[in-house]
Amino acid sequence: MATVTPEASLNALPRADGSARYSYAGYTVTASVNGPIEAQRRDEHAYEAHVDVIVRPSAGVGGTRERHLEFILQSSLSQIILVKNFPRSVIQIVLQVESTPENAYVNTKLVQASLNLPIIPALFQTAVLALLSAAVPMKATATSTVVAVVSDDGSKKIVADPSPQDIREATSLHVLAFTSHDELLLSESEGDFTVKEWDGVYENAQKICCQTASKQDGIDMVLDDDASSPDMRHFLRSTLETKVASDLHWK
Amino acid sequence: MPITILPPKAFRDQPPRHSLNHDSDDVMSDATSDSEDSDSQPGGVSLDGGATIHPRKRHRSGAGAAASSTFTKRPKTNAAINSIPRSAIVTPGERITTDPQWMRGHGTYLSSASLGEQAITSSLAGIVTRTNKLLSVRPLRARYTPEVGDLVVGRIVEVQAKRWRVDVGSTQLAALPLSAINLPGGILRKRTETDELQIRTFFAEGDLVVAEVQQLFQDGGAVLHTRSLKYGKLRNGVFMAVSGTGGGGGVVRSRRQVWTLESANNGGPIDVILGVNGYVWISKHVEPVVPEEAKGQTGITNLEEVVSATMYSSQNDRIEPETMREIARIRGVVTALVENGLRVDEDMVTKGYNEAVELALVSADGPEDVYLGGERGEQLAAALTAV
Amino acid sequence: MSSESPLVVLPGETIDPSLIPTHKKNPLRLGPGLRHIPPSEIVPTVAGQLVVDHRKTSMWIEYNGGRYIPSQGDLIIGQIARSATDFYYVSLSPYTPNATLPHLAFESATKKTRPQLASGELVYARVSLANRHMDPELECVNSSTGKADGLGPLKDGMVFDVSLGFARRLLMAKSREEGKVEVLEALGEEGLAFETAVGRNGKVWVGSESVKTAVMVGRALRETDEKGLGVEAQRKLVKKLVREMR
Amino acid sequence: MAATVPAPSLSFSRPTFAKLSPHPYLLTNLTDPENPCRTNGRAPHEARPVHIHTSSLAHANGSALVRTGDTTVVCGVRAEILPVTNIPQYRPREPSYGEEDNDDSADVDELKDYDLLVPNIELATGCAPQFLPGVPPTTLAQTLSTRIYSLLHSCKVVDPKGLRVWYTPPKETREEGAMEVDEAQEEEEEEEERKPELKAYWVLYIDLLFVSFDGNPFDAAWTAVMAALRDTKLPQARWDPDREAVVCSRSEEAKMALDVRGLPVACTATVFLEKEHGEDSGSSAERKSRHWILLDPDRLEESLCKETVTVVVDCSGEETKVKSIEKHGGTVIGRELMRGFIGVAEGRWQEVKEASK
Amino acid sequence: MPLDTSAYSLALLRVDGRRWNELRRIHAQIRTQAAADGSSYLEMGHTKVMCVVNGPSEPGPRRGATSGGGGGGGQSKNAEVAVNIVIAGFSSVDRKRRGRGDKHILELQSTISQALAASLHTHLFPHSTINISLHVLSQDGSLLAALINAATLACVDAGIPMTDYVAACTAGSTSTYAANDEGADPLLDMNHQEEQELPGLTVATLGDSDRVAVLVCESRVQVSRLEGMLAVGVDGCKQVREILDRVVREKGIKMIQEGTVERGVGLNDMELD
Amino acid sequence: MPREAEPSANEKAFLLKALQDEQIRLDGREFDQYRPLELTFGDEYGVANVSLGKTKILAKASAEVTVPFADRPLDGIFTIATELSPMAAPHFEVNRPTETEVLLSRLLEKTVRRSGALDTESLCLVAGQKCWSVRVDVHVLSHDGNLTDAACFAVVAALRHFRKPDTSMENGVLTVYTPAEREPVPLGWLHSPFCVTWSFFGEEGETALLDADWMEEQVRVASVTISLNRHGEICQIAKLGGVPVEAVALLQCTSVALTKVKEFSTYLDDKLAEDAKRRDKGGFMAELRAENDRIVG
Repeated sequence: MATVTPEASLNALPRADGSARYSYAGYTVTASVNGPIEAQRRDEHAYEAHVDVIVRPSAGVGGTRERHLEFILQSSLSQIILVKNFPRSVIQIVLQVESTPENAYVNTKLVQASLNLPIIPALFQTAVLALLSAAVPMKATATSTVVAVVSDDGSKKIVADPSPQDIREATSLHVLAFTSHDELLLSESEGDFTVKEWDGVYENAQKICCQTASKQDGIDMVLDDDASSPDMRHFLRSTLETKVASDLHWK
Repeated sequence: MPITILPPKAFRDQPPRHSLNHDSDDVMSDATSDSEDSDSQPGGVSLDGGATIHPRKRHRSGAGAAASSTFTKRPKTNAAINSIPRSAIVTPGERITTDPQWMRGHGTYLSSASLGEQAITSSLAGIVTRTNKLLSVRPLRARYTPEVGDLVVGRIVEVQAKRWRVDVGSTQLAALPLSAINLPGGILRKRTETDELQIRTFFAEGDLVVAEVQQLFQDGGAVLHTRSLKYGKLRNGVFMAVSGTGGGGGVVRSRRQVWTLESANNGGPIDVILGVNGYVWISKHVEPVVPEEAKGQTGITNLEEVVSATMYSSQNDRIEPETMREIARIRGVVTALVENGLRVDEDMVTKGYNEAVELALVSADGPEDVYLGGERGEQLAAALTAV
Repeated sequence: MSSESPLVVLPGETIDPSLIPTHKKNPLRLGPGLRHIPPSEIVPTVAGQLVVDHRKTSMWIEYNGGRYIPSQGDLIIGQIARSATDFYYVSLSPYTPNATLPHLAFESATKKTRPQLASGELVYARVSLANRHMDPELECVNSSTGKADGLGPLKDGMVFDVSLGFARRLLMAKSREEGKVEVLEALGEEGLAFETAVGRNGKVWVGSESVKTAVMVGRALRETDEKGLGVEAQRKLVKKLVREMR
Repeated sequence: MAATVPAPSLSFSRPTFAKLSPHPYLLTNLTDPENPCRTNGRAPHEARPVHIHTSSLAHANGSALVRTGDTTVVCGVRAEILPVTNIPQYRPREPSYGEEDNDDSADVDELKDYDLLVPNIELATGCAPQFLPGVPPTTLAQTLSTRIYSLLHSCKVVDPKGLRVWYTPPKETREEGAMEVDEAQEEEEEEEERKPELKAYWVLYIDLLFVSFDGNPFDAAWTAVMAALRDTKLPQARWDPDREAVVCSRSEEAKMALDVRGLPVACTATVFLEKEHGEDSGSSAERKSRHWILLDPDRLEESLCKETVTVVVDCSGEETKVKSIEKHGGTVIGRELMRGFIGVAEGRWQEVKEASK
Repeated sequence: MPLDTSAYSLALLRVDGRRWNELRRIHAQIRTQAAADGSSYLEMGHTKVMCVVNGPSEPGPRRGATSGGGGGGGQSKNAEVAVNIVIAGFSSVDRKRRGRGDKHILELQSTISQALAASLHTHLFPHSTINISLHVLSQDGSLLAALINAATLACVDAGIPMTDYVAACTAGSTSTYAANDEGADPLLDMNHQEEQELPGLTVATLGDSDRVAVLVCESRVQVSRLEGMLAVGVDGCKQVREILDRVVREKGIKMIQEGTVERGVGLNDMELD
Repeated sequence: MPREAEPSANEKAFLLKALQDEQIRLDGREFDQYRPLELTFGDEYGVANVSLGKTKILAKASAEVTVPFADRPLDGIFTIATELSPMAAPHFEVNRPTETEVLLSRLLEKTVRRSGALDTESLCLVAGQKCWSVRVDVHVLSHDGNLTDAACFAVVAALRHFRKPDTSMENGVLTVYTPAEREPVPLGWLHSPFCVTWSFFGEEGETALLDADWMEEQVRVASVTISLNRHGEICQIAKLGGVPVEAVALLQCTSVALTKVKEFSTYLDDKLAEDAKRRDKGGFMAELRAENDRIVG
């Protein structure tokens, strides 16, 4: 029962500095953010904060693929966090996967070694939300999405937020993330595709991640025509607006 | 599979030693013991509370004369052996008294007895001692607890900015401040920044020192000083640890903790340092080298001037094999004393050493034989306690 | 929510220059949540509501949550971690580097008369120095007047954790009007005798003769904070608490 | 007392300068008016030449040694028999998976679910100071093995058919409809009633060992894997019903080469930014700041760059096929640069192709 | 399956011939290791353990850095009680290797540490550590109890002040949890076989009070039977305490005889003056 | 590692004073009162989200076919994994177990596994060759005290809610069916044990509280965890040292615990029934939605 529109709740974990629970397209992830806190000597950096990302699978022990995800997220998130503001400290992000979309047609093994692109947007989005709820100073926000190129009878078509079954049949799979300045922050693709296809993918992803109504009045914004997938940036904004509103109810 | 562990050596057949002042006690204890439990016989009860607060005094009298007196009344004490009342020992949780006139001292705590009255209760297995109205329990055995004025042997374990941390076998590391040592160039010399920078040149980790306890912190930590020629870095010898004055044999506080012993088989003079904390240092005796010109005016200050040159060297002088052998022999004696639960002090060590020399003579390979373990040790101990 | 639609900003969003207050003499003052990128860019670093004060030519982001980041002049409640030769190590929030509080930074303190604080005791202090490259420094005395102005060790009492935003509201000059917090007044009106000290680091110390009172105050503060109660709700809450505690 | 250190200036000997402040050092080199180049003397888009030696290991079914600059990797492929009875989650393949379009994805499952390809990377060989021997694998090692593993699968480099060991029992009928289809693909002249059974698989253990390490491990590792796989030969294996086991023939000529699809080549670059530490610049300012894209970075360069991009391309076909893109750690490389970089990767492909002849 | 212990109901005798409320033979010594500050050796039936105590002592600089895990060491106001247990491979019938991280052993260690810390006067020894290391030579049930008793003895021997002995033993019940008969008798001090077949618990009390320091039950049993078992267990602890106390006294008296310690004031001499 | 935060001297003193002199807890609870316990099930089978006040736990059950242990060929494999991540508190490090973690996992082990709540023999597929390996992962999302009771509840809930793929054996060939082919089946469950933890305060541990929060846990002098099932069977008792407590008090604790356990038991049954109804109703709808996802994506 995958959720059709993304849902998020902030500060779900009362004892963390910041936290978020995000569920979309069958993925549910909870993230906690603590920091800036004292860094251990081994990851202490004289000029900037160390961003420590931990990804924990819902079942089974984390393996090499989790390390790889952590690596990707860490390098991307430390780009949008103002790490230089907190030398010798660490900003600790723990991402707990709660549920992943089930594929009713296969019994998959618990521990998988291959890298897991489709989960990245969920992890990434949750992390960003958690960082915002922890009020960690940031350069910019960012949004991410996953699209698949599926060939149905000859012609290729691009599917956003593909289901497990789509992914099995896709010829290529792409994860992209953009900063709120429309810069390409992260791009991971696997499969078999041409430069032209990637261009298509890029445009599609950018539409999902970047285009939004004018920032001044974020409430009433125009959703783009094909409602295949929501406008992530708008989603991010409205989520935060509700948070700020409830935080500052007294204003 | 039945496994057996040998209990520590005990002298069922050996009579206990008694010190003179015990005689007087016996009289009293007769009087008292009847009132307590009938089966109690004169067992050398020491009611002399004073004894416990002035341990040195007692040992002085004890250690010195014990030898002569001990053996005179074997028959009597033989009878007394199995008859020491259980009450001689208190154990943890045992009520000592609920009588409010007493004050609780070391090794005791207050527990609420019936209807809110407080009982002084033992927190140790040991013997009750009292000083006026102060009741305390001296443990059968414990780690060394420092007292001001104790002479201790210690090992440097940590070097800090202005002080050393020294292991003296206590529950905490002792502190030796840089300000509390003799600096090369005489006692009058002021401490300088450079001294702090080159603190390791005086004592480094692992160095052994003999020092005196100068003062105590509230939490029981000790502060040492070596501001005297007797004290300072130790060289030319061998270190050994036996249990200290915490209780249960080993080194006891006595008249002299440090003396020079003229060894047999031309081993030459040998220094013995019995740290009150149970750390022992046995080394070749080295005369302070006093150059010719100093010979004339023997002022203690400029004597120090000269000596201080070698004060912090970690170099051993040449030690002749004979001396080494005798040092080893003395070490053997001390070990034997401890293994056989005898007290370690100047008197016992000296007598023990002489015995050891005798033993060596009768043995196959003569003075070369320094082995004093097992049988030999027991022999030695026997000889010391018997005629 | 409030009548005039508040302007919510996210990190990195561009602020309409027309909003940036200008003044001939006094320069623009940037509050928390904003950073200035030369030459003339002003960018939010946190998600919150942009507040512009044209009179004071200052602007800042109003937000709640996160971990306390020391900044100069803040009043904080710290916990003595341990004592060094001439200063105390004080913890402001768990897992962060300790701040330092000189032994002599108390009212009329000398080597002899300085307060002896054991680890675990609490102090009400002001952040005298804070920058990213050094551990923060504290003082319990106004360096100019030499007076304590209420700073110093906090004896007995209880500390309650609240959100940073709530602590800020409590610390407002007119916490009642601007901050819309009335619990304390309400509790006072119920005839409860207690004193409080509020730390910017999200800690409120409540001292009172009666344990009950202190607990009540604590619960009132926490609930007001966690449930985000309005003025009326706060008064109701107080009534309720008083009823069930008596 | 320590002498006061003079402010870093070019009065230092080059190596000292490089050690003291690597970033400015590299920067001055790149901005050198007469010949801008990297500290290693290469031009920004110049990669180190590749050298490949294959079948150098006697006991491996296939092996390769790859050297690019001072980064050297040895890869050994070892094939072992895995009887299906030893696969807990083994399941006879369903008819539905016989259809052509599904077949591929089904194969992928076979390789993945039964772990028929097992890459393993050893970095702690003292090949570089940062990898201490005798400690748990570093993040880099784990990341690398994940990337190799998934690239192996996503490129469908190995054809699972080549790994199956069949057995056709003497006349007797079993209800194994599933097999008919595959069997048709396997051997042509088969009578209908003899239904082959899948008895075992070949498992390929692909071990990578870094002999020396000077940056850009992935490209080297992947090149080594491909070379080793193409070098791999599997002995003739058949199921012996009496012994209930698989037996392999020793004869050399009976060995048949593993069929490897295509030649994907990895190409990595890092982005070097003008500013090092100091204040974070705002978004706009950042876009203005200068940067260089350094192809095939060495260790020094990797330590100074955050943003990296890896593209895997295969130009065997008439049209260039991109197999994988990995880009993270920065915002410099956008759409255009990516397009351009894929072009660079095609160039790299040619070089590697030459080398692997 | 038929239980060997089921024979109990006939003769009211247990597999090893004891009655329901009988302890096995307890043999103990203290001062078994000259080198250590305190040491002990203890047998409860065929369960044999030895214990060595070192400290209280202040950890050196390097070790000081690592400690502090067990809520002690370093700068703490109380001494840390660090317990280490080694179970010999030959100690039980099936030789199973137990690794460092064996959770069961870690649990035992923490239990013993916590139990003793409650009795030992650790506040007297700021920022120091008491190291208790236990070796299991032979197992025949009541392991935890034996370990606690041995540790207590060793601490007494080391002369570490404590409120009172922490004495432990086990208690069981004569029929399995399934058989829900109320008539089940409680059993004192279970051996290995009984532990395998019958529900039981380990209990440790402080001195001869009814105050329970440790209560560990790892088998299914009707709640109604807890009271009986606990009562028997607590009573057993008091017996054990007496035995431990005797061991200490005898040792002490022996030392007086040997003259290593001189006598002090007898308790009852107190009233004299 | 970063230091664990300790409550200040004032807080400790105050908390004790409140408990002992005034018999009040800071959050106004009764001494034997739990914080509100909430259980929600996820969309998939075997996911239980439990929150006890500010303590939040996620338990996920999973199963896969594997080879049984050599020494127990007729049993399946059942493991409970409790790894505390920095999410619980920054001082917890991944794969470096703290004492808290060890004791927690031991308690769950004894309560759920050793008490035979799950019928492991029913997990055997092919004797000595193939069996189910059932695994529960306990994730502490937020640590505000009394992890044990919450975690135990979550584990039991997750396991009872879990469904493992259906299997069949025909002429020696084992087939594991996908959810699409056959509806998964529940585990062989024998009884439901729950943990109840008492915390003791004061010189002689005379004051006893149920469900202590983190602050209270840091001040307590001893604690006992009692595991029972609704049939009044003790599965485990653990008072692992700490200040000694009167034996009689422990008996009282146990009897109170039993009533609490019965409450847990009924609460869980209701929740399971509720969820079953929901699924049954949503069953068809779910299918539909799943379809949509695949088309629309």
